[in-house]
Amino acid sequence: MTDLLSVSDLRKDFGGVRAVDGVSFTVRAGETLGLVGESGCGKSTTARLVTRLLEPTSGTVRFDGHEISRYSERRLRPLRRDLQIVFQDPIASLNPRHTAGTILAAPFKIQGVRPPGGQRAAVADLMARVGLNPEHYNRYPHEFSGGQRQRLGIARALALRPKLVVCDEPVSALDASVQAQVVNLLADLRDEYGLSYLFVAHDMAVVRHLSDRVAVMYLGRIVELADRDTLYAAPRHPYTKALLSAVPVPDPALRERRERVLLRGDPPAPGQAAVGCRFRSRCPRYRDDLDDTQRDRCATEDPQLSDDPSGAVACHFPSP
Amino acid sequence: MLRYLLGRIAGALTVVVVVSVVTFAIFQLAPRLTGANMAFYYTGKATSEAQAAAVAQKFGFDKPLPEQYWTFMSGIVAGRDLSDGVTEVECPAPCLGYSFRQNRPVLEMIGEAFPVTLGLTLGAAVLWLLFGVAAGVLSAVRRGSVFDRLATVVSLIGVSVPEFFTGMLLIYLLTSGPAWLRLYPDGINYVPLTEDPVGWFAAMVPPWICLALLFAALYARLTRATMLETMNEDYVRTAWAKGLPPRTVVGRHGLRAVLPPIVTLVGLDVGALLGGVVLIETLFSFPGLGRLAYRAITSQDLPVIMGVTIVGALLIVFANLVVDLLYGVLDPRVRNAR
Amino acid sequence: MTGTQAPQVARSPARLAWRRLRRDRVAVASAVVLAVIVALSAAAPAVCALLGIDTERHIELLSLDNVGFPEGAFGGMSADHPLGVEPKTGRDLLALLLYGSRTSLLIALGATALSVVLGVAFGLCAGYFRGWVDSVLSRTMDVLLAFPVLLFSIALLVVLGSMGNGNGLRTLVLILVIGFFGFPYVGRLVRGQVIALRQREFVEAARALGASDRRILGTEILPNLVSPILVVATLTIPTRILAEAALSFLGVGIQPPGTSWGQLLGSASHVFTVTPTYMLFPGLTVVVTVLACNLLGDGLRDAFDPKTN
Amino acid sequence: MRLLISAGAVAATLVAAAGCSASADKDKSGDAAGFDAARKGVVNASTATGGTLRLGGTSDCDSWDPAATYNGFCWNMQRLMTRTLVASPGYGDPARTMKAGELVPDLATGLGESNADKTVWKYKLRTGLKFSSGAAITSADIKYGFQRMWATDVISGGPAGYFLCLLDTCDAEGNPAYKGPYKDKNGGLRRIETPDTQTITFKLTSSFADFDYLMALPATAPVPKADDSGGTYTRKVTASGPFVMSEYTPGQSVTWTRNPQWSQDTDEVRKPKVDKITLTLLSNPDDLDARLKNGSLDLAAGGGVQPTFQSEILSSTSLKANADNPVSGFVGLFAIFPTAPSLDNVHCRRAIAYALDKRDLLVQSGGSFGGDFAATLLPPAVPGHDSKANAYPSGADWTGDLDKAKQELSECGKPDGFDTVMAYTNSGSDPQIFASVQAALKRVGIQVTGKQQDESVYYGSYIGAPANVKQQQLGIAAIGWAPDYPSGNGFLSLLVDGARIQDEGTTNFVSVNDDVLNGLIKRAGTAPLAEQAGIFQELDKQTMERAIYIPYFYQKFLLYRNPRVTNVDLRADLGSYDLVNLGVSDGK
Repeated sequence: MTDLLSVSDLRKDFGGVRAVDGVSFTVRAGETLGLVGESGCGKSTTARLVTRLLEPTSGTVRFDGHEISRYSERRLRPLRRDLQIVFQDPIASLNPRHTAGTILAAPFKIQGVRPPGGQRAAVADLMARVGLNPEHYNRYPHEFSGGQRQRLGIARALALRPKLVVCDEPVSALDASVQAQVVNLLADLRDEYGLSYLFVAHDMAVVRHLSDRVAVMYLGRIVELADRDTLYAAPRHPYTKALLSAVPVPDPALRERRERVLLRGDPPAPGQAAVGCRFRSRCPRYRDDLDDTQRDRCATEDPQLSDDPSGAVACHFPSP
Repeated sequence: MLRYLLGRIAGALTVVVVVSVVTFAIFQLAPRLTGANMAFYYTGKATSEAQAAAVAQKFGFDKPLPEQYWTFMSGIVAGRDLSDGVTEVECPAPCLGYSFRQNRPVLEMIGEAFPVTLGLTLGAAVLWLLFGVAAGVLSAVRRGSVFDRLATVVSLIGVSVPEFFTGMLLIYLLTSGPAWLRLYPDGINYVPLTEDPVGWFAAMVPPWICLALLFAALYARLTRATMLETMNEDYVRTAWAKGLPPRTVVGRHGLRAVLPPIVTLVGLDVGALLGGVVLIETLFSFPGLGRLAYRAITSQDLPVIMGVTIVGALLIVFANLVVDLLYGVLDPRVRNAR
Repeated sequence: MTGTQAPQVARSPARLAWRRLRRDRVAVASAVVLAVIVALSAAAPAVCALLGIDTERHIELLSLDNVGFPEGAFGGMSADHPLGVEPKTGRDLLALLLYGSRTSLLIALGATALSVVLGVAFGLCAGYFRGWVDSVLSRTMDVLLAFPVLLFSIALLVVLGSMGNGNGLRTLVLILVIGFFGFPYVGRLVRGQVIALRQREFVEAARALGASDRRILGTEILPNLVSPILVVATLTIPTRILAEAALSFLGVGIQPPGTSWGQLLGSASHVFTVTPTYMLFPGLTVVVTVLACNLLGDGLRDAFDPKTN
Repeated sequence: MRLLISAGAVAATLVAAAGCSASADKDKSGDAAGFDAARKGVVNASTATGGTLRLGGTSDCDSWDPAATYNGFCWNMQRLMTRTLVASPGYGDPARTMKAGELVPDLATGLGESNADKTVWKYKLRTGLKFSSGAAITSADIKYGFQRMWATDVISGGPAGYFLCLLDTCDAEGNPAYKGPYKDKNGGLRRIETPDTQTITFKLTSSFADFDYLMALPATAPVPKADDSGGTYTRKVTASGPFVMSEYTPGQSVTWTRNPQWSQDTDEVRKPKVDKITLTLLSNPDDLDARLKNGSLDLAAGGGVQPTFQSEILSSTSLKANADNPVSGFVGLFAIFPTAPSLDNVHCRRAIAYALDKRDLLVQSGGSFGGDFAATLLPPAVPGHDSKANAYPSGADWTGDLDKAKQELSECGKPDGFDTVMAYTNSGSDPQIFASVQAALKRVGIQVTGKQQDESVYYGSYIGAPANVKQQQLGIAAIGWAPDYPSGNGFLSLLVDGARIQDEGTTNFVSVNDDVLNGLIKRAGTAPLAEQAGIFQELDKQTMERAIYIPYFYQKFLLYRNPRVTNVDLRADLGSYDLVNLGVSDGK
């Protein structure tokens, strides 16, 4: 498998606060990479950096053979056909003054694409594809339900048959009942069109459903990156463990057995120069399991993501 | 904080300089465009050719405009000697020019007119703040009540009536109207505060009412809207839910949110009014800055026009600056953001 | 969110606003009043002909002994001249009001259009591009807001007005001066709206599709500005009406024999203690028009943005 | 041409009527002498002395230097402190009758003695005359006062134009050789001789029968060389009259107190009563009216009341009894330029004369109390005025004779009318006058467009420059014209004298150079005063026949006097009260 997207040492500062701090990962063709973390960890920023909606402070983004992190908007334009994004908020991401038809026709207009059979047919086809009634062509976003709106957002992203779709928390604003439908739609579409996803979410369960591999972010860094099954079965970073322990488990028996990992303490204040492991203030292992020498290492040395093909982790003392 | 302060002051000075340059340029270029006699504009006399030449020489009309501007501005600091071609006069620093029509330094005229405008503006501001904010708060608290509806209607009418129309109606009713309303049978005549405080107050009341009606209406609308917005905020709902007495909720949360926009607006409005309450002063013939400027403009007394326009801009900018600084002191976010 | 059965006809936001507006009785009444005023002034010649009045001088109705004030009570009110006649010229006040409305409304609308065009252009650019473009444009607007505008307008009008004759030029100058000094208010508002809009995700979505700045401004942002612009324009018209009235009142705007509401009020300011009706009717016309505009503007705002009240 | 007193009755500046109440009918105490009483005789004659006369004005004098003022109200004020060789009479005598253009000796013992061709004029001074400085007034002081007028670089604005070439040889461009006492090193103006301290002789460059009138202009007042401060003399004038300026705050107030050096024995013109006179300057004419009404001021120093107060006075018998309505001397007239298209034909000019609506024009100028209908150029106060003449009758109600106008139009070959341009200033009621002309001429198909011009350049370089008049194709110009002294020479000749056509600043606005008119002017130059009236009457008639100037009204002032003021009399030449003789009844 080739690397469709390759991100290396990506950084983004917002007025002295480093939102993304040296993130590296790859998305292979046909693969879905999940990116999880608490809100504010920099995962949405990463999604926008990758799609060049934000300018990276440093680092490279290589997409489909192009190093796009310094591309001008003009050079980027043809590549955008292959690189699309689905936003979190289906209300905010749809122009309230445009009808569904206008919204879905925009990709063709902007990219100057003449779909066979005409725009209107293409739009109707798209609507049908994502499970919308093509007769609702003239409706405005506010006349659709939340789930329908997100389907519109997805349809727009898929209009030009991109290679990679960045999904920025596509279901977190939806009702739980609708979430599953949209996730299933995304899965179906991936299979049908052979898409790759960079799937950003804070919900471990949703990520698990879709992803081939999963990257866990904490405070602008990836702290663990592994195959889905590996990660969910045996999380190595204490933070990953904590996240997983918060996932509701439907089986009460299982819930009984599982240990609850509670995060205590506060993350370091933003902008504060970080020395050592930035997770240690909340790390249960640091608090409970380590001796003073070990703690000393955590306090002085910044753990780097290990280069392990089966699962990389940025922790001095990961779980086995 | 110091950087913020210096930045704001520098910005304000820039504005004043820009305003003075534009004013100067317009009044220098205008007589040339209309082909009018420059010496006449400066001295207001039907000058002979020799006299006009003497004036032109004294004022340096032949010199490039930037140099003339510099002479004018440095005169503010150093004072200058001027002449209408007949009489040499000394215009001591700070010299804003000399009106040969009135035979007085412009600054002296402004100094005399300013207290009138100050009295008008401040008195009216007290009235409109008192009534405007009170009506707005009451309206918001008793939203939908008879009072609210009445206040809304009255304030809408208030912002829709030009102050000079209110003024004419008032003057008519108070001086020539029905006998029981004819409180000023001898007319509404301005008296300096130092001469006759009671007479001063009596004369000030009608123009105060005119100005206050307009602005109170504006402020009531603003206060009501801001209050309602704030009352819908979560923290205020929480405060209600906690069962705090209404007075505390309104006072602590509502008024606190209303104050910043009101402070801003008062600063801007008072600044603008100090720069010249032209309509009201002209209508009531109160010898304030606005009427001074208006009369200077219609009689084309150039030095006075320039002086008052620049002082007017200075007052507006100064008021803006005070508001900005108040904000800087009250709200640390502001100074960090800049 | 779900559940409601969507009707077949598409309900665009504008259509929804229109529907809300139609239910607002005050706004509808104001719109009707404004429509009547606009129609009357547009059809002033026809209306005058119908009523049998004109703007000719009727010196015979004036007292030669009393400074040219109209003979008879209430400014010379009679069946022939329902609102009386103008002192010194004997022109029919109603006819003057009708013709004056044309000038006043023309100036108000022209100045508003100029303010809106300039304000939208400045606001769009400042809000969208930010950076030095924003600094330059915003500073320009700040400086304009710090101008003693009324004084400055008076001075400009005295200067420009003396360059030529006739109210045609004066009307144009009034539109330019009033419109120009009014644009920073619109500009600031638009800038704020644009700053808010450009952070919305649908703008990012358009950028992600590779849309140009021009397309984003024109197709994505501008349609969302239509309602605030419409509201601000409606609420700007009255201030422009008042500005024209103020300047003409001071005698630097429209001058006789031309007529406008402000000019009539200005003429009346010499004589209103003798003929109060000459001041009253133009004044009331201004108040009614401005009030109707304000009420309609409020109604429009509520209709477009039902959250605020 | 004398400048119109600023903010007078015809001036329609924006006024606020704050100070006025239309219905305040409360009776003022004091005996009201009745409306227009001062035109018929002296009002409140009294010999009581003492007290302060409180005058009000709306603007400061252009100058208090007698040589530098050209303003009617300032000329009237000069009478308080300066004297001239001769003067227009102040009667102070209830039995007097007014005669137009009468002069009496003042500093001199009699009117001027002249030779046959009116080129040499001789005056003898009274004895015992003194300046406020205590120095005696001699013929040298009078000569020095004259000489100052030639220093036009230092002293300007006065009526020097009458004297510069009359008493000195001028070059082709009209510049005199003498440069005034400040620059001259050769012993002064040779044409004025002072053989002894009491005698002064003027040797003119040309005949001038009206010379006595010139000697009554305040500009000829004596100035002691020792006290002359050049351009700043306006701040401290050495008095020869009964009052001396004791305090002066420019633009705000002036106070005069009695001049102890002045003696009643040497003065037959002035009979001062009060100890002190104050002049308070208020920038708003309505403020002035309000103070007149409430009695805190006694009189306005110049000009009539504003329209609002005027209306109030006329509707209240008690106020009206304290008002007078004299003729101001100003004539409102139109110049009709024969240089304009169509107007080169006299019939087209006459069509305008017939079509004007003089009733409307009078309404614009303040109504029947603001003026009288005018049918001749010479106003009533000037000898030669013919009250019966009316070359272009405007019908019984003065609204114009449209039939006659149309008839003249057909004779002109323009039966449907023509287009023309009218010039007017931006001050006073000029814009209303324009509107009136436009509306009136439209009735016969004459379409008038307006050209407004700033007053500062209007008379000098706009309508006063024939080339400009031609270039702008001006057809009509509004003019306000007043005689400097009550003779056709100081008024009508200026308008039509072919010798006065200049490139700029001409007063012969229509550039008429007609042998008949020039001949009449020449005859008047040497004719005795008694014959002049007839000559000017003929000049008036001839000018009217040519329809180059059309008068429409003689301005009148509505003046209000405080009932406490005594010895109220009017000066026929200025249309103002003779301030110097006024007293106050309560002695305050």
